[in-house]
Parts: sequence; structure tokens; C-alpha cells
Amino acid sequence: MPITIDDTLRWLQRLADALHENRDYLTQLDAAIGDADHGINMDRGFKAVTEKLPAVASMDIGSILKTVGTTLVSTVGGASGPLYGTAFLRAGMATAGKHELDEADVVAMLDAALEGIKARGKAQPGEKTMVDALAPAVEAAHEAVQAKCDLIQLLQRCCAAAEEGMKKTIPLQATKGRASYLGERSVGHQDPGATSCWLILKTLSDTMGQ
Amino acid sequence: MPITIDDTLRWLQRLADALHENRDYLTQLDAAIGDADHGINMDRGFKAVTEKLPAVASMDIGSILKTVGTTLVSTVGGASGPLYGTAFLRAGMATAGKHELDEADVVAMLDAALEGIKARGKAQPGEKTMVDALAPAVEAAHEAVQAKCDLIQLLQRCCAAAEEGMKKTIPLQATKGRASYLGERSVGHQDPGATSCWLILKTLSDTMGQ
Amino acid sequence: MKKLINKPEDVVKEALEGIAALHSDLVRVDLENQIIVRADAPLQGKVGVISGGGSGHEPMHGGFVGHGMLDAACPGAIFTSPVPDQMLAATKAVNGGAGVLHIVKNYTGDVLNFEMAAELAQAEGIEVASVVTNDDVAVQDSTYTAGRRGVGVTVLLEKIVGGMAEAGAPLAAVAEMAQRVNNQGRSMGMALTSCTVPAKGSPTFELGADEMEIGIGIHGEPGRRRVKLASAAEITEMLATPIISDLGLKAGERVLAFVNGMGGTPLIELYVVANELAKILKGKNISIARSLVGNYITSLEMAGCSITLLRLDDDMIRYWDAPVHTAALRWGM
Amino acid sequence: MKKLINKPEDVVKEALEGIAALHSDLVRVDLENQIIVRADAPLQGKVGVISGGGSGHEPMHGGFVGHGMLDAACPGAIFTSPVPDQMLAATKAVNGGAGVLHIVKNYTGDVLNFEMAAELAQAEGIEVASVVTNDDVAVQDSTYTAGRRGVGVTVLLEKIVGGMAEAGAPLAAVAEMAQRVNNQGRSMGMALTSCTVPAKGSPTFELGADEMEIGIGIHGEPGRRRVKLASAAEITEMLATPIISDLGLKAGERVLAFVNGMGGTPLIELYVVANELAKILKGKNISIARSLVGNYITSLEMAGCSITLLRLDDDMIRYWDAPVHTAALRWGM
Ligand SMILES: Nc1ncnc2c1ncn2[C@@H]1O[C@H](COP(=O)(O)OP(=O)(O)O)[C@@H](O)[C@H]1O
Ligand SMILES: Nc1ncnc2c1ncn2[C@@H]1O[C@H](COP(=O)(O)OP(=O)(O)O)[C@@H](O)[C@H]1O
Ligand SMILES: [Mg+2]
Ligand SMILES: [Mg+2]
Ligand SMILES: [Mg+2]
Ligand SMILES: [Mg+2]
Repeated sequence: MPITIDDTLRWLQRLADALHENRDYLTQLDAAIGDADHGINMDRGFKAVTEKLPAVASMDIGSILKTVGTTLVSTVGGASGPLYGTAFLRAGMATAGKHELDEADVVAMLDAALEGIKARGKAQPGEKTMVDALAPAVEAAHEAVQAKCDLIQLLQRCCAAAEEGMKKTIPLQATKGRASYLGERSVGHQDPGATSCWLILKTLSDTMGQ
Repeated sequence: MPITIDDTLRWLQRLADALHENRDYLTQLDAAIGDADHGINMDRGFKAVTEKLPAVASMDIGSILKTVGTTLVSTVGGASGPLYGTAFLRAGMATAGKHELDEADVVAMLDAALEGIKARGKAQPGEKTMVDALAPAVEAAHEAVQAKCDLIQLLQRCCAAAEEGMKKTIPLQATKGRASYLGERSVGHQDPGATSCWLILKTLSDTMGQ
Repeated sequence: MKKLINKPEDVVKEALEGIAALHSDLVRVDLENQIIVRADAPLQGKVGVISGGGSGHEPMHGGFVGHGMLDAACPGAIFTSPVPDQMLAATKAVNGGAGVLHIVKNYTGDVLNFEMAAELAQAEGIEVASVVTNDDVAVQDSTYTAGRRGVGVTVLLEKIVGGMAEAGAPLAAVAEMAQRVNNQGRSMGMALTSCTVPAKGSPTFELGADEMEIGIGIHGEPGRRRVKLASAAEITEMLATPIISDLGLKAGERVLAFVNGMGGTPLIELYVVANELAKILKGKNISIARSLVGNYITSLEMAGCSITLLRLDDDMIRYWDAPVHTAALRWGM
Repeated sequence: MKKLINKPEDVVKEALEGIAALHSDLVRVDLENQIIVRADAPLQGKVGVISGGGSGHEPMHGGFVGHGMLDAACPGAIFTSPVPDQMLAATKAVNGGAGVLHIVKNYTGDVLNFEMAAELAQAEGIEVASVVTNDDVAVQDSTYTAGRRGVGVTVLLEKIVGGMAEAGAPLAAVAEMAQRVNNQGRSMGMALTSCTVPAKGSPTFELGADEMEIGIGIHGEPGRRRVKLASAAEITEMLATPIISDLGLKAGERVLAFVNGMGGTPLIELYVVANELAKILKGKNISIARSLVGNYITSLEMAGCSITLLRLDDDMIRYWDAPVHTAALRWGM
């Protein structure tokens, strides 16, 4: 059972809802080690995305994801705007022309997204950023394909790895992003970007699992 | 038993102490219907007075009171500075050359002080100012003389009248001074200047009574 | 109390020392007399213009000393009128033989102390004229009371008459212009929070999280009424309407619009208010010929704002536009 | 939350409308692109100078648009970097054929968005140079981290390179000067209180009545360490010492001393700090050749201050002194 255009649209809509619901939570996480806007930024960006969706609903998945990427770049701002924007742009390029995504497509999409974020933000795992959620998720996706998991299992493993990576940001000292300014005071707080990253993957997994 | 130079100096020193002790109380009263500085102003002024006292300790009472007046004018500021300054200046003029004050001298001194305040501030009784404490005190002094009270009794009656006048400022709506800006909201608060005026008379009465 | 100070009783003196250290090109500070005097005062033949009042309203008045505005400022203790000695020293320091204008805000303390100073200066042979600003429409005007407070118009008046004095006008003309500006200007203010007088150490009044004070002055005092918190649009309306009606502003007239912050309100909010004010004036076809937005007459760290409207005439515009060089207002030079 | 606003999401837009209503002589506001552009832009043959960043730092940057300083400013949401679309629109609006300098404060968001914008502008054939300010000594400098924040120096840099661009210098020279100013300036800030982002509605952090944050940035974030409240003298020492040592300032050198308020601190307190700073510098025989005191790069209504010292050379002084006419800084015209 691959990811269809319809699944993609449902995912993005649910993601917008999830980010809206988690707006204050993400902002609160950002208040502790950042500048108290991550939830506001993501909510603003995905609200704009949902407004763009009707116009691209009949296009291929790559085009939809690229639209998400350009919309995020144009509306989110901050660090997360260019980073998630690039991630979705690259994901869109990796899925260009596709009307459905199988396991291998999903892995290619996630690979592209991670590379995009790393190319823009220059962060490596362990620096207390969204990379700490996405990198293990991508690894888990590769392993799931090797283990011949089906798509739903793959997404669930992805999601679990992202969640674990997100939680592991708590003891880390930030060396990238705004939290790095806090030095050792950044220790003991969960990274907001890693948290939104997990939310993105969880919503995808939940959308496909139902 | 008249008021001697020594009594005058003891009174002023005790008054400075009393105003210092009541600094926050007077300021708090002023916070409610003014600008939260009356206690600070009076404390600053009488601290300066105590510094001037040694230099005038061997002069006559009139000179001492005039020095108090000019010192208050030069250090208090606000409304109370020129008003109390004028009051002490006029009191000093009324007692010029005197080495002791009997009942009649005290009445003359209080008359002069009240007239000075009225001339400067243009307030009549009932406007919720220091006049509401001083005017009845002056009246009580006149009556005490007629009733042939001794000096201590005279001062006690003065003081009681001032206290009553002070308390009667509570229900008044201010039409003079800063409290007038509050309109009907000035009702229900005791006037800070009436309170300091009572303190001045009470300290004099206490000084003589002991 | 959280303040960037050393001892409460030293705040005014140390701030004056800071001004002396950083603005020696503009002013000299006479620490003994606690006055700020224009560096090149007295200017022979020029009318001297001085003002003063309690501290805590910065940049007013010390920030307005310099070419084209005040010749001297007398800062009192926080929120306390200065004493006649300061005003007399300032009057003497700026007297260039053409007389001195005292700009006095209508508070009993300021009026009485300036009155005594003027008497003393006149006794020393210096011609003194006084103008008392009383532009606050929140206060009922009456000859039987202390009358209206002097607030925002004071800033505009200091600039305009300062420009006129700089241009060489005689004392009578400068005083007449001062009166004219005062007559043509009205203000009203509001507070979102109280402020803390350093020597007191705690807020002057307590305000609930959903309350505000309407009709405040500039001394951290409570206002005419306490009401529920409202939007910037509603607040601007509450302040602008009494001003416009008291001033009798008509369609086709032009004003100087002054949106002033009380000290603790960020500039971005003042522009939100300015936007609402511009809409209201536009709706009444009153044109904003000049404007000023920022913290110019403040109440320490109080959050809130005041609005001042001044009906302009050509002379006022000329002297408003004239060059000025002070720490807080500068243009044309 | 007590603010003079209507809806939190409309604050930036409405403030821009207010700026448009009151400063139409200086700037035009492109509401669609959310940018503030100098009224007479583009100036043929003049290097365009733009900057931008999150809102909430007013008057920076919008208040610095005008003759002799910025050609355009791109305000983002409160404390959120603007998006590349705004920067691209601003770059195009000010391009007079001589190229455009992007002044970027070193925050990941600002850097990434400006990077994307520069790529897009270059793809459209506009020459773009960028300078990234990173003057905050509270943050450890390292090539492996996000590095130091851009704070107070940004204001001084915008004035100096703005003056140089106005004088007709080519892009390479303007960019080189920008780098020089950044290299010669250092800053450090502190907070007495937190501030409230309107969309969040509650303070970013909680601070005890006897605590302060040392080493803050300008986004309402906590600082490097939380310590007990101290006197103005001690606080000034805590901020100035790391700056002086990081900059390696020596006796006999001259600086521009910038005492900046974070938004909620009254001017009188800033002068108390300025006084302490002047004493420290005097003690080290470092002379204050120029100074700036006031709220110029703020964090909404946060109480606190920052200190910036810039080692001056003759060129910097010339362009600092050059005429400027913006809403927030004006002299010489
Ligand atoms: N260089 C980077 N690489 C990857 N992610 C980053 C980087 N810098 C910051 N981030 C992520 O961005 C998140 C913050 O996003 P957001 O709050 O929206 O932007 P800003 O920090 O500009 O306010 C951080 O929690 C972190 O996960
Ligand atoms: N016109 C007046 N006549 C008499 N007393 C006055 C007048 N105006 C004010 N006062 C007195 O002054 C007191 C306030 O003094 P203070 O707080 O020191 O000065 P300010 O009002 O300038 O802050 C008032 O409580 C009132 O008693
Ligand atoms: Mg953030
Ligand atoms: Mg008072
Ligand atoms: Mg007072
Ligand atoms: Mg941000």
C-alpha cells in the first residue's frame, strides 16, 4: 500500500492541524532555550501551506512537496523556515513526477530531506537540532527496507527512531542554532526543532496507519 | 513654662526623626492620591535642617525658624517645599528676636504660618490639603488662649484639632494639589500633607510635654 | 525593585554626571546647583529659555538643552519639583541680557517653586516671563482647582519657542508664542502598568492583569478612571476623542500629532497607536502636518502612552522645523 | 499580556502602517512585501544598503531607513527572521545599478534567509555583498558553532556604511568598511526582566525579584548566566570588562561608546550606566570620541541594557558624523 497523492494531502492537512495544536508546546520548548517562536513559526507556515494545497491537489507528489517547500521558505522565516523549506523542496525533487511512493521512494525522499537540511544548516547529529530527530529516522528507514518491512512498519520505525532522537536531545549541549548561545544552560531541555520534526513524521505514520 | 531655644532645637531634631520614621507612611499616603514622594521630600528637607541646626543653635528662635524655612525651600521641592518653607519663614518672622515663646507668641507663630501657606498655596479649608490640619489647630490655639490654658494644654489642643482635621480629609474630594487630578477618586484617602502637618504639631506638643 | 542604579538617592546626580561625560559638546552640568546648561550660554542678546521639573521624565527636560531649544534645565528629585535655588541659578546662567522665559508645567509644586525663583531673579534685575502649560484634558479645568496638568504640549512648546528665541525674537514675543502653543495643544495619557520611584522601592499603584488607567499624568500617579484593558484602537479613541473635541478641531485643519511613550512601552506599539490616530484624524479630515513618535515625556518605566495634538499655524511650523541640536531632538544641524 | 496592540498577529503590519502614515517624507512602506524603503530609492549609481531581522527591536531596522543610512529594511514577525521574498524585494527596490550590501546579524535564521535571498538576487543579475555582524562577547566564538550573535554593532555599522554609501563609495569598499566596523566592535547585554512575545502572550522566562540575566541577546532569550541583582556600577563592570579585553583596547585609544536600552529601562538609568562606563574608560585612559545613549536595538519591553564599544578610525568618524535623516537617527540635515 503506497503513499498516494490523496494520502499526501491528508498528511499535510493533519500536519497543519497537529502543528496548530502543538503551537504553544513548541513555543514553550523554544522559550526555554531559544526565542519563543518555533510553534508560532511552524503554525504560520503550515497554515499558509493548507491555503496553497487546493491549487496543487491535482498535481504529482513531487510538485505538492515542492509547493510546501517554497511556501515554508516564504512564510516561516527564522532558522526553521529555510531548513524545513529546503527539506520539502529536496523531498519534492526526489519524488518529482510521482503519483505514489513505495518504500524505496520514501527512503529516497527522507534522504533528500536530510541532505537538504544538512547542506543548509551545516549541523551534524549531536548538535541539538532537528537533525537529531531526522538522522536516526532516515537510518531506521534504510534498515526497515533491508528488513523488508512494509510501508507502515517502515514509517512506524522511522517515527520511533525520531522520537528517541528527539528525547536524546535533552541532555545535549547545543552547538548550533539559538540554543548554542546558552552554552551549558541548554542542557536539560528538549530541542523544539527535533520535536517538530518528530511531529511531521508521526503525522505521516499516523495518516498511513489509519 | 515657655518654649525655649533649647526646646525649639529639640523639637526640630525630634521632628526630623519622626519624619524619617514616617517616611514610608507619608509616601504611601501620597502614592494613593499623589506621586509617592511626600515622605521622601519631608525626610530630605528635615535631614538638611538638622545639618543646619548646629550653626544657628545660639541664635534666637526667629532666626532658627527662618533657617528652617529657607532650608526647606532649598531642599524639599514639590508643593510641600515652598508651602512649609513659607510657613517656617513666616513663623520665624513672627518670632524674630525671641528667646522664648509664651502662649501668645505661639498663637502668633501659628497664625503667621497658616497665613503664609494660604498666601502661597491659595487653598481654603475643605480642599484636602495641609490647611485642613493647620487651620483647626490655629483655631484651637486661639480658643485655648481664651480659655487660659497653659502652653502644654494649648499645644495638646492644637494637636488634637490637627489630628481631627487630618482625619476629616479622608472623605473630602481634593480640589487643590496633585490629588485634585483624581477627582472623585481622591475621596477615601487621608491627605499626606495634612498628616505631616499633624506630625509637626504633635512632635512640638510631645517635646514640650516631656 | 529592579533598576540599573546604585543608590536611590544618587540616581539624579549620577545621571547628570553621565550626561556631563557624554554630552560635553552640547551642555555643561553644574552639579552643585543640579542644573544642565547649554554649553555656550549665556548668549548675549538672546532670550534665555529654561524649564525644569521632577526627574523621571527623561529625556525631558535635560535632553532638550542645546541650540534651538532650552538654554537650561533644572531636574528635581524623581517626580519632585526642583527648588527655587536651581531655577535661579539656571536663570542667571542663561541670562544674556534679553530676559528669560520660564516654562513651567502646571503642578502646584512646579508653579510655586518657579514663582519664588522668578521673584528672586527679578529682585536681581533679570527680566523673567513665565508660561504655565496645562494641556491635559483628563483633568477638569476650573479656576477654583489646581487646574489641568502640563504634559505633552510642554515638549512641543519647548521646541517651538526655543527655535523662536534662537532666531532672536524678544522676550514678549517668545512668551506670547509660548502661550499660543499652550492654548492650541491638548493631551491625554494612559497607563498599562505603574512605575516604581527608586526611593520608594515599590510600585506607586497596583493594577490588575486586565486593567488599565485612563487619564494619567506623568508622575506615576493613578489616572481619572480604571477600566478594563482594551485594544489599541479603542485606547487611541479614548484618548483622541476628548482632545479633538476640547480643542474644537475641524475638518481641514492641520495638526502636529505627538504619540508619546511613558517609558516602558516598545516603539512598535507606539506606531500601532500612531496608526490608529492617523486613521481617526483622516476620518475627520484633519491633516497631520508634522509628527513626533517616541519616548519624550515619560514616567520612569511605566508602560502606556499619551497623545498630544497641536493645532499648527505657519509660525509654529517654521519654528518647529528650525534647526535644533540637543541630546534627544536634533535636526537641521 | 498588557500591550498597546489590537491582534497579536497584526502588530507588525499595523506598525508598518503607522510608519507609512507618519513618515511618508522619509520612507515608503510596501505592505505586500512587508518592507520599508527609502522614499527616493533606488538611487542610480549608489550602493544600496539593506538590513532586516525579526521585529521587536525597534527602532532597528525600520527606524534607520533614510538618507545616509539604510535604503530598506525587512521586518520579520516578532523575533523571527524575515523571509527571502522580503529581502529579494528590498534588494530589487534599492538596486541603483551599483550593487546592494546585505547587513545580516549572525543568527542562523537571518543568515540562512539572507543567503537564499542573495542567491535569488544574484540569479536576477544584482550584485550582492553581505556582512554578518557577530559582536556579542557573551557567546563563545568558534567555527564549529553558530558563533557570536550580531547585536549593538549592527546599529553603528548601519550608520557608518550608510554614510559611506551615500558618499558614493563602490560596493567593495562599502563591504570592506562593514567588515572593518564589525571587527572593531564588541557588545554585551543584560536583562532585569523578561519580555512577552505578543503571539505567545506570556513572558519568555521567569526571573526572581533579586535576579538578573547576564549575557543576553536581543530576542528575549535567557542569557549566559543568572546572577543576583547588582548595582549599576557592578553591572557596567560585568559588561564592559569582557568587551575591553576581547577588543584588546589599550590606553590612548578612542572609541564610540554606545549604551543601549533593551526597551523597558528608562533613559535616566541608561545615563547612570553611561556614567559608570565613562569612569571605567577614563580609568583605562581610553577616550570616548563619540557616543550614543538610548533605545536603539531593543527586545520589546525588556528592562536591561547593552554596552557596545567600537574602536574608531578616522574614516569611521567621518561617516559616523556624516548627515543622516531617518526616523530614529538624524543629524546634519
Ligand atoms: N544549523 C541548524 N541546522 C539544523 N537545525 C537547526 C539549525 N539551527 C537551528 N535549527 C533548528 O531550528 C529550531 C529553531 O527554529 P525556530 O525557533 O523556528 O527558528 P529561530 O531559532 O530562528 O527562532 C531549533 O530548535 C533547531 O532544531
Ligand atoms: N495649594 C496647596 N495649598 C496647601 N497645601 C497644598 C497645596 N497643594 C498641595 N498641598 C499639600 O502638599 C501635599 C503634597 O506634598 P508633596 O507630595 O511633597 O508635593 P507634590 O504634590 O508636589 O508631590 C499635599 O498632600 C497637600 O497637603
Ligand atoms: Mg525560535
Ligand atoms: Mg507628592
Ligand atoms: Mg512630587
Ligand atoms: Mg526566531
